[in-house]
Order: sequence, then C-alpha cells, then structure tokens
Amino acid sequence: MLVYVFRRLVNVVFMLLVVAAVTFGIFFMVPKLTGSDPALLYVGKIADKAAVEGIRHKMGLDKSIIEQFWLFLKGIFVGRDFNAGVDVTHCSAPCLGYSFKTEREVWPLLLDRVGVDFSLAVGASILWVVLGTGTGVVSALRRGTLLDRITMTGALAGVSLPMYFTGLVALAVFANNLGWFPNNYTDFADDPLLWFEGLVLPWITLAFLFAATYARLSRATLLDVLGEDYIRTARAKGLAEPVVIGKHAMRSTLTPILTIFGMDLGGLLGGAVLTEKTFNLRGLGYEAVTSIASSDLPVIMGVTLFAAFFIIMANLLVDMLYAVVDPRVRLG
Amino acid sequence: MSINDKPFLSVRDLKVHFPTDDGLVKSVNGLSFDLEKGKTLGIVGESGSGKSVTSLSIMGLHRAGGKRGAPQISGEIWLDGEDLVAAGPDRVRKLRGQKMAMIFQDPLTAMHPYYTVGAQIVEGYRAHHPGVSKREARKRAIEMLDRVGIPQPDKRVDNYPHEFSGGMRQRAMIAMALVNDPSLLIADEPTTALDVTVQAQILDLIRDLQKEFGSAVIIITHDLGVVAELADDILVMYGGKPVERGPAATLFESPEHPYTWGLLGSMPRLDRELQDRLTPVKGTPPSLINVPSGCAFHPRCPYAELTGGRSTTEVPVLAEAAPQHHAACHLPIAERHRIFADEIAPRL
Amino acid sequence: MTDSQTAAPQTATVPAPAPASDREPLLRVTGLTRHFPVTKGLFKRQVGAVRAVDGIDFSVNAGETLGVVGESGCGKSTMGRLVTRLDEPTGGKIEFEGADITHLGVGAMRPYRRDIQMIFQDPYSSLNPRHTIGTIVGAPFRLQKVATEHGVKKAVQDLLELCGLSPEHYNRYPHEFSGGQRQRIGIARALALKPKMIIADEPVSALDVSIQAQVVNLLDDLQQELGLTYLIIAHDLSVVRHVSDRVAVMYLGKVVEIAERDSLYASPMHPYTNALMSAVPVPDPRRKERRERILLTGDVPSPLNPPSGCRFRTRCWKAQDICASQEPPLTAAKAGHQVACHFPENSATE
Amino acid sequence: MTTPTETTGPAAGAEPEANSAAAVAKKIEGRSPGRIAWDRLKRDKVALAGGAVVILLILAAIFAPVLTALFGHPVDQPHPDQINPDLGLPKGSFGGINSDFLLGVDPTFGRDVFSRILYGARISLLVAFLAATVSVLIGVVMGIMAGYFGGWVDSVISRVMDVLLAFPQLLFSIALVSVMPNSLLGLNDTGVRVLVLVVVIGFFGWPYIGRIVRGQALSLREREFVDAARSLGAGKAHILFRELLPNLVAPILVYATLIIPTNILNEAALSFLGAGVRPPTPSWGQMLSDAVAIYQSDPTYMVVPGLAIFITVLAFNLFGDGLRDALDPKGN
Amino acid sequence: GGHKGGTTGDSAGAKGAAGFNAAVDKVVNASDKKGGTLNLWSSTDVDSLDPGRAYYASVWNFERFYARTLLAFDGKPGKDGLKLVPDLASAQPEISADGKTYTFKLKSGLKYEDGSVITSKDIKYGIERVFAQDVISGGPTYLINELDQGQGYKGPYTDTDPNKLGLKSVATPDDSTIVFTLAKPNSDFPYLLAMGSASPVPQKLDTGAKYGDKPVSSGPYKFKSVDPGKGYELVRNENWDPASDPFRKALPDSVKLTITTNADDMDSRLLAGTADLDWGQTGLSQAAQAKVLQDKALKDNTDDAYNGFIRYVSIVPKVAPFDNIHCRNAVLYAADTTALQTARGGSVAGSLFGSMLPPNILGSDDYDPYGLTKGKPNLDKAKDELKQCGKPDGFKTTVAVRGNKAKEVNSAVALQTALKAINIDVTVDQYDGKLISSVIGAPDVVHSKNYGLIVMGWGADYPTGSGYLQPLVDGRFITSNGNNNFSEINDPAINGLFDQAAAEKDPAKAADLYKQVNHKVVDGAYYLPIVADKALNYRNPRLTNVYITDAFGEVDFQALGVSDGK
Ligand SMILES: Nc1ncnc2c1ncn2[C@@H]1O[C@H](COP(=O)(O)OP(=O)(O)OP(=O)(O)O)[C@@H](O)[C@H]1O
Ligand SMILES: Nc1ncnc2c1ncn2[C@@H]1O[C@H](COP(=O)(O)OP(=O)(O)OP(=O)(O)O)[C@@H](O)[C@H]1O
Ligand SMILES: [Mg+2]
Ligand SMILES: [Mg+2]
Repeated sequence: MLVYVFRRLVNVVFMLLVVAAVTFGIFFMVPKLTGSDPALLYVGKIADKAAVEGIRHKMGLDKSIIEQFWLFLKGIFVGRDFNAGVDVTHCSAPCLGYSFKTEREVWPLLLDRVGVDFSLAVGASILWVVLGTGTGVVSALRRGTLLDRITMTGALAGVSLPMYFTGLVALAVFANNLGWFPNNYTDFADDPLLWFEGLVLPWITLAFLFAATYARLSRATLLDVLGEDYIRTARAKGLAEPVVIGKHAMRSTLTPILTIFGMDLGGLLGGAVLTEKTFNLRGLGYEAVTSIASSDLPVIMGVTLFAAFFIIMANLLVDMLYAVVDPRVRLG
Repeated sequence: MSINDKPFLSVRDLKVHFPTDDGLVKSVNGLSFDLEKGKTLGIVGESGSGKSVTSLSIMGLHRAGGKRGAPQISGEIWLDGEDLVAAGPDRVRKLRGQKMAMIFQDPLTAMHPYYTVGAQIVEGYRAHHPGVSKREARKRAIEMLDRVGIPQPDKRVDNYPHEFSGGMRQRAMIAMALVNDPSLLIADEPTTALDVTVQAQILDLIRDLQKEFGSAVIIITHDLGVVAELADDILVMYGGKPVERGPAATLFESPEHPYTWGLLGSMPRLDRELQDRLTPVKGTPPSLINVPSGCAFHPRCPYAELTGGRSTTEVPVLAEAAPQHHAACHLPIAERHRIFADEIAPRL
Repeated sequence: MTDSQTAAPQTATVPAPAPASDREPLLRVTGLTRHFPVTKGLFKRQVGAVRAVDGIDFSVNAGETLGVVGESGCGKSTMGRLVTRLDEPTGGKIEFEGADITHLGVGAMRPYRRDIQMIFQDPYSSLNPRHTIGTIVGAPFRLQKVATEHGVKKAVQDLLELCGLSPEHYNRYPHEFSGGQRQRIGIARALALKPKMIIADEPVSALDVSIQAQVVNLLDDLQQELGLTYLIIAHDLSVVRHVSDRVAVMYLGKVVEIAERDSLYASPMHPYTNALMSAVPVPDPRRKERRERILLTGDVPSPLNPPSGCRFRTRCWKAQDICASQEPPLTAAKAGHQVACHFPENSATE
Repeated sequence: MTTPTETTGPAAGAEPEANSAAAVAKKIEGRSPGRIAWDRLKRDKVALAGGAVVILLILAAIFAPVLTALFGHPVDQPHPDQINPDLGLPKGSFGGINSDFLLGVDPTFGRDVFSRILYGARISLLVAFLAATVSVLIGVVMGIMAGYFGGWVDSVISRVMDVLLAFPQLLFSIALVSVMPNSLLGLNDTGVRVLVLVVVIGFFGWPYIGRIVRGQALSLREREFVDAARSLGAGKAHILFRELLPNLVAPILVYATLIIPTNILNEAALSFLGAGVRPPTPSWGQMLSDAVAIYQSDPTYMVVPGLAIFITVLAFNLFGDGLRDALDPKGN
Repeated sequence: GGHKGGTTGDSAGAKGAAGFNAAVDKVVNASDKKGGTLNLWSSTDVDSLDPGRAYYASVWNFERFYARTLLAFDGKPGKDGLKLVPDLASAQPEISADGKTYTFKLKSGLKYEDGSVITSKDIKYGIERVFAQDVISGGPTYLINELDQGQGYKGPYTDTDPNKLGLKSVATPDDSTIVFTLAKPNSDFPYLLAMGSASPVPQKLDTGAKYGDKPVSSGPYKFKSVDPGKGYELVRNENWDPASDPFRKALPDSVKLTITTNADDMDSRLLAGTADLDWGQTGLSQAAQAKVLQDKALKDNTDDAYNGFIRYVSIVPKVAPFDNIHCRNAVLYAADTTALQTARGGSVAGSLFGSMLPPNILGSDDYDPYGLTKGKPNLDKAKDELKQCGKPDGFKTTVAVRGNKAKEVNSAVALQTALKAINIDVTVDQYDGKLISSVIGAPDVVHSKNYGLIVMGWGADYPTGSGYLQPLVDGRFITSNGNNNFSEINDPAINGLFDQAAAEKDPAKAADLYKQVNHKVVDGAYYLPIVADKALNYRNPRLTNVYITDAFGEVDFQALGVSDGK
C-alpha cells in the first residue's frame, strides 16, 4: 500500500510536470508565435525599449524557454527572486510565479481564492450526491413507474440545461424578484449566515446539474447491479429486500459513482468558471478568467496547475478509496 | 415417493411465462413432480429447456408480479404443506435460505465480491436466527466451512471470494446454502464451471452432506453423468415441459422418450465400447416463443411419422410407461420398446 | 489479479527423447515453452513468470488425430496458440512439414496459414457479429488472395453445404444462427483453404450435448473426406477418446503422458491420467456404488510457482522423495506409450 | 464482457436467446444488427421525437437565410425604431416581441432575435458536429490502438489521456482561444474562431471516447474472431479496421450523438465566457452573455437563447439515449 | 488613454439641493460635518495605489486622500476644479523669463504619516522613480519626456549617485526648494506636477514595485488595510496638518473602498443606500439605469455628466483609399451617428459631438462641418464624395476594434451597417484589447493589417488642449509602438500651433490656438467623433459636499462627507 501510494505520488508529480510544461509551453510560446510580446503587456502605454528590456529581464523572459521553465520549477520548491537592478521582488516558496500585473505572488492569491471554490464545491457536492443518487436509486427501484419516468425526464432536462442559464433564472427569480437570497458572496469568516445564504443559489444550481448526471448514472448502475448473480444469492439467503438493496446492491452501485465524484469534485475545487461567473463569485475560475482577459500569464499558469493538482489528487484519492471499498483491487 | 403422505415438495402444473418484446416466452409450461425428504431429483435437459426457471420459481426468486421482466407464474408449489405460489413474498422470503436453499453455477459471480466469505455466511445465518450473536454466527460459519472441507476454516473465513480457488468457492457456496440446515437444497449446475477432478469432489460432498442432513435435493444439470451419480429420480425436460420422469436406474436402463434416447446417443461414453459414430439429435432446440405445435420435439424426432400425424397436432401427456416411470410420447409403449431395443440400445 | 508469490528457482528440465517414428511427422514440437512474464512496479520489473507451457514435445502425423486433455489452466490453449503461431513461444521449436516455423513473422507465416487452420471454442465470440456469413467464410480467400474458380461466393456456398449449412445463409449474420450452426460456420471457414492440419481448441465444449454429437460427427466426416490431420484440445475425456487416434495428457504446462488412444484408455500409466479418468461421471446409476474412485485432493498448483520435481507430486498418492527432487522425463514405457512418471501404473516394469 | 450490439445473453443462457433470435430471424429475412437496432429505435417514440427535432434544427440552420427572409429580418440589420433610445432596451414588453419580430429584438441594436437565433444555430451545430468529428476521429484511432496493441502503446496513450483529463479544460480553452490571431490559413475572424473552438472542444473531448473505445477494443481483442483473422494471416490494419472497427460502430455512434449536445453546451459556455465567435456573428452563448447585464430589465432576451440551447441539447440527448438503448438492449 | 474630465455647466461653486445633474456644477448638500465612514464601491479593482504607477482617473482622484503634490486641482465644482492651487508648494512657482525654469518653495512643517518631514528631495525622488519604467511601470510618462533631456536616466534603483538623486534637470538646493529646468518652455508643465506621479516618496520607505501595497501618506488619510481585489481602508493621518492644506476638508473618519465583482450587487447597494458612490464613476448598469430613469425620486440622486472622453473612429490616411480625403469625407457623411450613439448606450451614455476637443477643455466649441450632431447620415453627399474619390461603387476596408469592449464592438458593428448603405464593405477585426500599444499603437501593424478605421476613445491626462489633442494629432508624437496618433497626422501647421501654445502663457490665447488645431483636424476628416462620453452615476443622498470636478470628470472624492455620521 505504502509503495503504491509512493508510486502514485511519483505519478502525480510526473503528470503535474507534464501539465506545467504544456501550459508553460503554450502560454509562453504562443505570444511569440503570434508576434506579440508579453513584456509589452507590463510596460506603460508608450513602451520605452530599455524599459521593455528591463521588464523582460526581470521576468526572465530573456532566457530560453527551458531555462525559464527550470526557474519556474525551482521556484516552486525554493522560492525565487525577480531582479531588476536594485529592485528585487522576492517570491517565497512555493512560488507558483509572480504576477507583475497585480504585483502579487500567485500562491497566496490562489490560496485566497480557493476558499470560495471550496465552499462552493463541498456544499454543492453534498447536495448533489444525496439528491442525485437518492433519486437515481428510487427510480431504479421503481423502474418503469410514473415516478421513474418523471424523475428521469427531469434528470435529462437537468443535463440539457446550461447551468449559467439555470443560474441566471434562479438569480432573477429568487434573488432579484423574491429577494430570498442575496446575490453576492460573503466569506465564512466574516458572517457564516450570509456565507450560507449567498451560496444557497449557487449550490442548488450546481447541484441540479450534477444531480441530474448522478441520478442517471446511479439508476443505470443500480439496475446493472440488481441483475448480478450475487444479488440473487443474497435474496436466496432469505435476506430482507431492504438489506439486499441497502447493503449488497448499494455498495456496488456507489463504487463507480465514487470515481466520477472524485473527478467532479477535483474539477470544481480547481475553479468553477461558469458558476463563478454566473454568480459573481471570486474563486479560482473567476481569477483565471480575469487573468486571461488581462494576459496575466503567471496567474493563468498558477490556476491551471493548481486546478490540475486538484483533479489529479482527487483521482489518486478515489483510487485509494476504491481499493478500500473493493477488496479485489490490489494496490502494489 | 410415498403415496400416503403428502410429499415434501410437490410441484403441480407449474407454468412460468415471460412477456417480452418478441412475444411470450413459455419457459416452463406445465411441470409437475414430487420430491421426498432424503431423496435427490435430477433435472436434465438442453440449454433453455427451463431448468433454471423452474428452480428460481421454487425459490421465489423471480421478479415480483407487475414489474418489468416479471414472469406470469401459475400452478402450485407445495413445500412441506405450504403453497409457495399462493404465499406472500414475505413468507417465501422467510422460507428461503432456511427451509430451502440454492447453489448456483458460477460461485464467483454468485458471491458478493466486496464481502468476506465468512461475512456472507454469517449474514445468511443471522437473517434466520435473529437472536444469535455475531461471535456465535462466526463460529457457525467456520464450522460450516470446515464441514464442506475447506482447510484452515478459521483463517479462510476472512478471505474474500476472489481469494478462493474455483472448487473452494463452490464449497463455500454450499456452506452458505446449508448454514440453516435447509430441508430442500437446489443445486443449479453446481459443477459445470469446474474441472472433472474438482467436480468429483463436489459431487461427493453433496452426496455426503445429503446423507448427513437428510434433506431433499434437486440437482439440475445437462450432464447425464452427473445425475447418474447423484439422483434417485430423474426428470428430463424439453422446451419447458417434462418429457420423461422416472427412477434413475430405469430411466438409464430403458429410457422411454426419443429425446432421452437422443441425449444418450449423442454422448460418447467412457464406460462403453467405442462407438463408430455418435447418434446426435438432429436440428436445433425449439423456440420457446413459437413452440412447435403438438409434441414440441416432433420436428427433431426421427419417429414422428410413426404417430400418424398426432405428434404435430396433439400435445402428449406424461403417461406412466412403467411403474413410476412416465413419458410424454405419442408412440405406443410397445413400439417404443421395440425401437429402443432394436435401434437405440445397440448403438449406446 | 496477480499472484504475489514469487517464482521458485527453476529446476532443469530433462527433455524427453523424440518419439520414434519412421516417417516425418506433419507437425513436430520440441521443448516448446511459453512463460508469461509477471511484472511489477513502475519499471515493469519482471518478478516471475506463469509457466503456461513448460517444455513439451510431441508430434502429429499426417492423417491422424492427436487429442490433448488436461484440467483447466494446464496450458492446453496456450499450446494450441503457440502451434498456430498466434502467440510467440519463449523457447523450443515448432516444425511443420520439416520447416521451422517457430519464430516466423506475420508475413513469413502467411503461406503456412493455408495449411494450418483453427477451429475455436466459443461459437459466439469466434464469428465477428458485424460480418455476414459470406464475409466470414470468404475471408480466407481474400486474406490469402486465393483465386477461386467460380468466384468467392460460389466457393463459400460450396463450403457451407459441405458443413451441412444451407447456401442461402450467405447473407445472414451470425446472431441468426444457433450455437451448433455457428460452429459449423467456423469449421467452414477453417476448411476454406484446404488446410492440411486443423487445430481445434475445445470445439464442442460450449455446445449442448445433443449438438455436440453433430459437430463431432462432422469433424469425423471431414477428416475422412479431406484427409485432414487434427490436433484437438478438449477437457472432456470421453469426447477425446471418441475423436482421437493418440492422446496427450497435460498437467501444469507439461505433457505427462502421451499414447495411442486404446492403450491410454485401457491402461493409463500416469497416476494423474488415472485420477482424471476415474473422476469422469458415468451415466450409469448402477455403477456408482461399485466404482472405486480416485479422489484427488486439492487444486492444481499455481503455474507461477510449480512444485519441484514431478509437478503432480503434491496431489499424488504414490509420491516419494525422488518425485520432489527429480523431474521424471517423458519416456516410452511401451510401444506407442510415453509417460513421465517415476512410478507409472499398469507398467510391465513395476 | 459484452458488446452492446450482440444479442446473446450471458454464457450459460446464451443458447436459448440466440435460438429465439434465430426464430425471429426466420420470419424477417436476414436482419442485420443495424436493422435490428433500427427496428428497436422505431418503437421508441420519445427518441424519435428527439430525432425529429434534431433534424428540424439542422434544416433550420441550413436554411437560415431562407427562413429569415420569410419570417424575419436580415440578421445584422439594426432596427433603432424598436429600441428605447434612453435605455437601449427594446420597446414594448417581452423583449419587443410582436408580429414583425417573432422573438423580439436584441437590446442596443434592435436586431431580429429570431434571425439571430437561427444563425446562432448554425454556429452551434457546426462547431458541435465538427468537434464531435475531431473527438471521434482522434478518440477512435487512439483508443483502438491503445486497446489492441496494449503494452507501451497503451501506456503512452493512456497517460496522454490522463493528462488531458487532468487539464482544467474550460480555463485552458478560454486561454487558448484568447491568444488566437484574427486570421489564419485564409480564414476570417469567425472562421478562425470556429476552427479554434472545434479544435479545442474536439481535442479535449477525445479522451472520453478514447477510453470507451480502448475498453471495447481491449475486450474485443480477446474475442476469438480476432484470433481467427490472425490465423488466416490477417495483418494489423485488417484486424483493426475490418474486424474491430465494425464492432465499435455502435458505441461510437452512440457516443457521437451524446457528445454533440455536450459540445453544444461547451460552445455556448465558451461563447458565454467571451471566447466564442465574435459579434456581429451571433451565437447563443454570446446572446446569453449579453443578456447577463440586462436580464432584470429584458428577461426575454435571456430566456430565448437559453431555451434554444435547452431544446437543442435535450433533443440530442433524447435521441442519443434512445439510440443507445436501441443498440444496447442491456443498457437499460 | 488618459483619465477623464469635463462638464457642460457654467455656473461656479453655487450650492444646491439634490436633483438630477445637481452635482454637475453645484455642491450638493454642502456641509462641514465630520465623522462617519465613506463607503466607496467599485466593480473594477485599482490598477495601482502607487501614485507613480496608476493611470485610472479614479485612482488619481482617490490619491488626493493620501498623496499631495506641489500643485493640485482646486476642490471646486465644474470648471473651477480645473484650477491648480499650491498644495505642498507654498505658492505658485517662480517661472524664469525664458519659461524654462520653475522654482518651488515648500510649505514648512509638512509631514508623512510616520511623522517624518517631507522634503524637496522626496519630491525629486518620487519623480525619479517614474524613470525606472521597468519597475514603476504603468503610470504617465510625461515627466520623463520633459525632464530626461537626453540624460538617459534609468531611475533611482540603478542610480550611481550616492543619494540616488542623479536626475540632472531637477535640483534641490535645500530641503524646501526644488528647481525644474526644462529644455524648452511648456506652459502645461504645472499640470504634470499635479499628477500623483510627482508626489513625494520617502526613499527609505520605498519598496519599489510593491510600493502600492503600502503607499506612505502625505495627505489627510493613510492606509489601514490594503487587500487587493477585495478592498482598501483609509483612516485619518494624524500627522496631516489641515492648516497646510489649501482645499481638503477631510470630513469622514475613514474611507472604505470595497471591490466587488458584482456590478449588479453594487448598483442595488447604491440604490438601497448601503453604498455611497461608484468609485469607478462609469455609470449604472443598464438594468439599474432603466430603473432609475423611470423613477423621479431616484433620478434626482443622479448626475449624467461629461467625463471628458470623446469616443471616435480614427480614419487612417496611410491606408488606401483613405489617402484620398473624399473617401474619408464619404465615411463621415455616411455615418449614422444616432445608431453609433445607441450602440454606446444611448443619449444617457453620451451626446452627439461634431469635433475633437471635449467640452470641458478650454477652446472647445460646437464646430460641426459634417453635421454629425444632426444624427442622420447624409447619403447623397456621401455618394458624391465617393464619386470624387474615384470609388463610386464603394470599396472594402477593415475596422479595428478592441474585442473586450462591448460598446466599441457595438459601435464598429453599427458603423459597418451604416457604411453598407454606400457600398463600403467593412470587416470588423477585433483585436486583443490588452495589446493596444502593439496593434493599433504600432503604425506598421496598422498598415500591414489594412486598418482603415480604428475605433477608440480618449480623455485628457491633463485638462488643456495639448493634454487632450497633442498625443492624437501632433506628428511628433507618432511612435513605433504605444502610438495614439492613429491617423498619423503630421501637419507642420498643426505641430507649429502646439509649439506656439506651449510658449503662450495666457491660457485664453492658448485656447484659441487649440481651437484652430481642432478645426484643422476636423476639416482634414481624420476623425469621426461618435459621442462626448457621459456616465449616469448615482450618489447616496446621505453624502455631503457632492460635486463633479472637471479635473477628473468625476465626483471629487476628497470633498465628500456623510450626513448621518455613520
Ligand atoms: N427474465 C426472463 N425473461 C425472458 N425470458 C427468460 C427470462 N429468464 C429465462 N428466460 C427464458 O426462459 C428459457 C428457459 O431458461 P432457463 O434459464 O430455465 O434454461 P436452462 O434450462 O436453465 O438453460 P441452461 O442450461 O442454459 O442454464 C430460456 O429461453 C430463457 O431465454
Ligand atoms: N496472456 C497470458 N498472460 C498471462 N498468463 C496467461 C496468459 N494466457 C494464459 N495464461 C496462463 O497460462 C496458464 C495456461 O492457460 P491456458 O489458457 O493455456 O489453459 P487451458 O489449459 O487452455 O485452460 P482451460 O481449460 O481453462 O481453457 C493459465 O494459468 C493462464 O492463467
Ligand atoms: Mg440454467
Ligand atoms: Mg483453454
């Protein structure tokens, strides 16, 4: 097990390296290919040649891409200095880069933003798992009934609705017209109640989308599982139906759901761009979109890596949980 | 079979029909038999002849009526004086695992991969012995594993099914089935997935356990050799119907139905002289949606013409051909005996 | 699932002398091995090997049928795949008509494929469900670019008829046929190129008893008609007896006994063969009480870590010290009967 | 292991089903597997309705110029007379819907929303279909190679898929779209955008189908018909494309129909985030994005494109679900 | 480019009650009541709090809370706010006869927030920082142009001078005297010294690029917290001496600037009274605007003032066929200015305007030879011009527009539609808005991409004719990147008029010269003005001393107070 975890962690590092390299390559090469100069983005309106050179030097853009990448990687572990003559900008480890646009280190910025996504993702995921698998299971058990058909139609509608549309409608109705919820986010630390109220709509909107997928998936999985021989065996033992479903069928049903849950949660922690934009939440996704709009490469880079990290870690976690749930999976 | 008492298990005119998109699948279409405690009934027949459906009907394991994929079941299944078809699902569930138990063909898929063998046995035990503590139930599980010949049962009890070999899995399945001392044990192709050497072990085990518990056993298989090893009585099914039924010895000695002849003739046998050629049953098994009219076997029966057309129009009934030996065939008994003696027996 | 056990050090295997035969056999296999590596870790370090086939020798003469029996996992299928060159041997040699085909590539092997054909076990998975019967049976012609006199269609229809199918089935799909019919389609395909040799891996074990006999008879007829040579792999001893001229018994990747059919069934010499035969249930209820049966205990050991010396010794009631230390070579105990046992039964020398 | 196309049951019960199938086949001469699926699909009214809507939508998109000429106004023509000059909002309630403007006009310009929705459909469907093609092409080739060859080929391809799945796609797409030049390879701005959308959406979509195809190929290669072909001297190309591919058609088809609605949502999301085609070329996501600013005063302008997306995606999903059920009777 | 400024009104300093446009030229709710917290809200973050790096008008306005300069715009409504008054300086500068030397004396007792004394060296140091464009980037660079004078000074961080005061054109004979020596006279020079980039920075507290995280205050307020992206809080600076300050009232006890991402939320807070003022002063969102305009009571709390920007389309003569003035004329005549105005948000967002000098700048007039303010295209004339241009069947051209500015894209699309009427086929090319200086700001790129038309807007960095027009029309301001003279006008007559004006000490005379420049530019058909920009802003009724100063085209933040003391 330990060996496995170690190996997987090596794997995680490798994947992150690849993601970093690709992101780095694209964002630092594309401007070159399209003929625009990233250094130009950081100088004032009229670009003095020497100033551009200075910026280029300070940001390390005058070095080869390999060297830049190396400096970037090194920065993550030991921190990094950006020098321009006497003026030294220090970025302490883990240095995911430094935004010259906002004069901030990327890492604290990300840590700052991730709280929103964390609040969003955790709340929504609890909701959707409970709602989604709940309705899926009930649908599967009541297969073919009116209830089944209604919930499954609802679920199909759920996966077909763009979430920003649902979100806007929810905002229009519940926040603006009825005024039940505020349409802004408050930090938990500032006011837990407002935090909760502000997140209710995003949670529901996000959960609705995911719940629909989970309902469909859990219904299909449960139906498959119910056809398994071992369920028949459980019945043959004379177990009561609730035990058969609740214990034998559910355990197998939840395992595949665990997998996509990991992916989804990981994805959300790394930024829920659409939700954040719709509900004006300042999370990683929003940060990324704004930094894209302002070509703030270090921040884009940081968010991408951060998000990839979440996805990969979530996958690792899921795999390990899987091994706990399913004794046939041997790690090692 | 005793005549005075009501038999322990008695199936009367069982019909199990599945409505499907393509039509009504008449998987079992009028099956009757009796079985006493301590006796073994072998059910043989080709794939799709309705053997498994019959056993699942007895166990009440088909989907409840009204649901999709649920069969229409009619007839009576009397177990120890109780009609299982008429009884409520709750009652049947109580009997299941306690009074009647079942062993399935593929023990790997029939056991839950996520629970230990022990846990699965314990669960079955405690379901019917609510007062029993976990510790006691575990002891019972170890005892059962020991009984079915699993070495080091106190260690193996905590293994998962995938950690067992095929033979051990089937033994564990048997332990699971017998944990509540059921009076009826149904084994649906318990050895088909196993090697001959292991099959021999399992068959021995079943036989020994039956002697020990004195329960009634139904063994379902398509291997005539297996039934010959175990069964007291044999029931041959074809297209959802019984075509021949009788004590094992007589059935093998003087089979009455041309289908049974066909089965015997198509098997190469180690215990006989080497035949030059096998005598297969021609054609393919019947569709259960469009069962051939009259005798379902007539399209494949080499002697169908000898019935003067009755076989295509008239459904033959199971009639006594010899004491306790019944067959459903339009051929006159004498004719059958003649054909068997002249044409079939020499080739076997 | 991997087995966590590591392989024990290999003991040297003593190759059995090639069977004495005056004419050159159609197929000769010597010292054939196939080890599947078991790897572990990031760098795919090999930690052991499944010795599926571990040094076997036999030959098949033109026109005869060699049956191969053995318990599940003893390497029968692997052996079949090696001989048909669907798998790459780890060692040993396969000669077909005197030519070494052991390591031929796809292209070099192609011409030989006309002469060596296969019949598969599962009539469901051996026919591509998306192809019509015409395509399936016609594939050999197209793949081997063999010209047919009256076109591929006619040739295919002739083949279908030969195998007891209706030529009208040309445009049908496999799912429209029963298992027995499908097996016939598979046979028709194998016969298309008029092969010299046919290797059949469990050709009837997936079929119903009543259908089994049809196929067995068909194979018989075709052999007679076309002068085919068969290598038939099966686990059903009775079927093997019925179809074979000679029979090889395999255990854990080794041939433990190989003999003329009658000699083998009448007086098996290897304890394993004996046990195998006695375990076969016999459809005769009266014999069940009389028969003394040899009940083997336990399961077949893992091919990942086979027992030292004689592989059967762990389940053998006759095993002695020598069996653990020394591997018995496959030797001719009497004419046309080779056995690999230190203490063979029914043997004159005992 | 089963392919969804096969009509056989589990191994033990396989024989009877084939027989009944054979019996049915005797009545209906030589039904191909595709034919059987079609017969099944014909019975699924909901899926057919979805299919009909899909076809209508495609026709509407193709004949958008004709339809706007008949029932609307030229797509870019402003109608200042329909706009309240102080507010920049449509005159009249419900977004200015009247007999002349069936779906109202857009704010600021007073362009005909009906025409813009139709032209938006062109972009949506074009991007969705082309991207699906890209995903399917790459996914099938990669998946089939990974599945069939196994070994290091599989390792490399699987790892690439892992990395791709670990990328925060949406972020990455926006970033990538935003650095693209306005003209490329002789395409105009809209052309470039469409191309980039197709490449980005298609490229991030392929690992999903790649995984499915890989899994299928992995199990298919264990089928004996592959060995049969090899034993006849078939080369790799023959096995991959003649033996395996036809068996993959069903899952590919199903996946393609189900990836199209996902692509539509993705395109709309990217447009919503400002990374889609640029005005004046209309697209649904862009209209929704415009609507965000004014949804309180002109809700109609939000609802119309929202519903357009919803209906289209729903129709595709319904059809895709039906197709899957038809091709894989065990799927449900 | 540029910040903002401007209004229509002509009355000065009058006090008034609330009402629509009441704060445009009057002080609304004049009061001296101290205390409370001023709650400013913004939907965009500050670009930088470092006075050397900021370019947003709102930051320049905001800097008046914490950064004093030698001279500063007076705290008065409307045009009166354009006047420079001595702030750190004890009096207006002494200007040498040749107009090249400016000598300032500092007031005594000036202190930073930490109690240390503000010296003339600090002012010099602050100015020097701007020269380090690789560190202190983003702010206005006029001072470099004026003061470098060929020295090639690279800022204090690489300065070899022991005191880091190596800029030769600025002398600090003692701690309270500072002398600027220009290469040639420039009557606008005082305006450059009124920019935050000329505010004092204590060298020992300078943190270089990160100075914006904690600017050292010389004004009435100092930073209590700086939380980029979230908010900023100012509290009273006890070391500020009100007696030394010519106009700052410093009424509230603290000033909070809250950054929200949610413009709707901000607007609803404004209307609900929980926010005081939109710090960005960019106008209410469309939804809130609709609500406010339909409700008299709400409307009375709004002002729709000019913000000093003109939105226009540059026509580039270097790109054929615009080398022919008739083709340029055709565009001007064919333009549907009402549609263009609507595209920018209607009359609330700007008035139709005929020339290129915004109303808040001296010299502006109603010159409109093309009849643009009529709001209708003159197609006959346009076609006629086309014929004279030799393109009676029209032609093709490309309009460049920032892709991230919806209003500009809308304008381009409206122009495209309008020009279709005379068969001018316009392609809208949206470029990345971040890359202004290297796309439309690079003449080579403009030529190679055939940008015949460029949509832009401009507001003056300082409120004079040259502050507004010179970057746009003076041929000597054409640069290879960061260019703003998109039309590449290089008319010696125009250039000469600017020089004349720079030497002119009388503002009125200078204004007349700028008027001539403006007319010349309009006549040359280099620009199609779309609107003179306006923004409808809401003010919380509890605010006191509300007025819009033409210096920024915004409410003067530093003057504000709250009436309820909260
Ligand atoms: N749920 C069901 N729905 C429809 N048809 C069914 C169902 N279950 C069984 N059948 C059909 O009933 C028939 C009898 O099936 P059964 O499983 O009893 O055969 P069997 O004799 O056990 O065969 P095998 O030897 O293959 O196990 C088959 O044709 C099968 O297809
Ligand atoms: N590709 C493979 N990789 C690893 N091990 C393999 C592979 N193929 C077969 N084996 C192992 O080799 C051994 C022999 O397998 P093989 O399929 O030849 O047995 P068999 O005698 O045909 O058995 P059965 O009767 O079950 O078909 C088994 O232990 C099997 O697990
Ligand atoms: Mg069965
Ligand atoms: Mg095999």
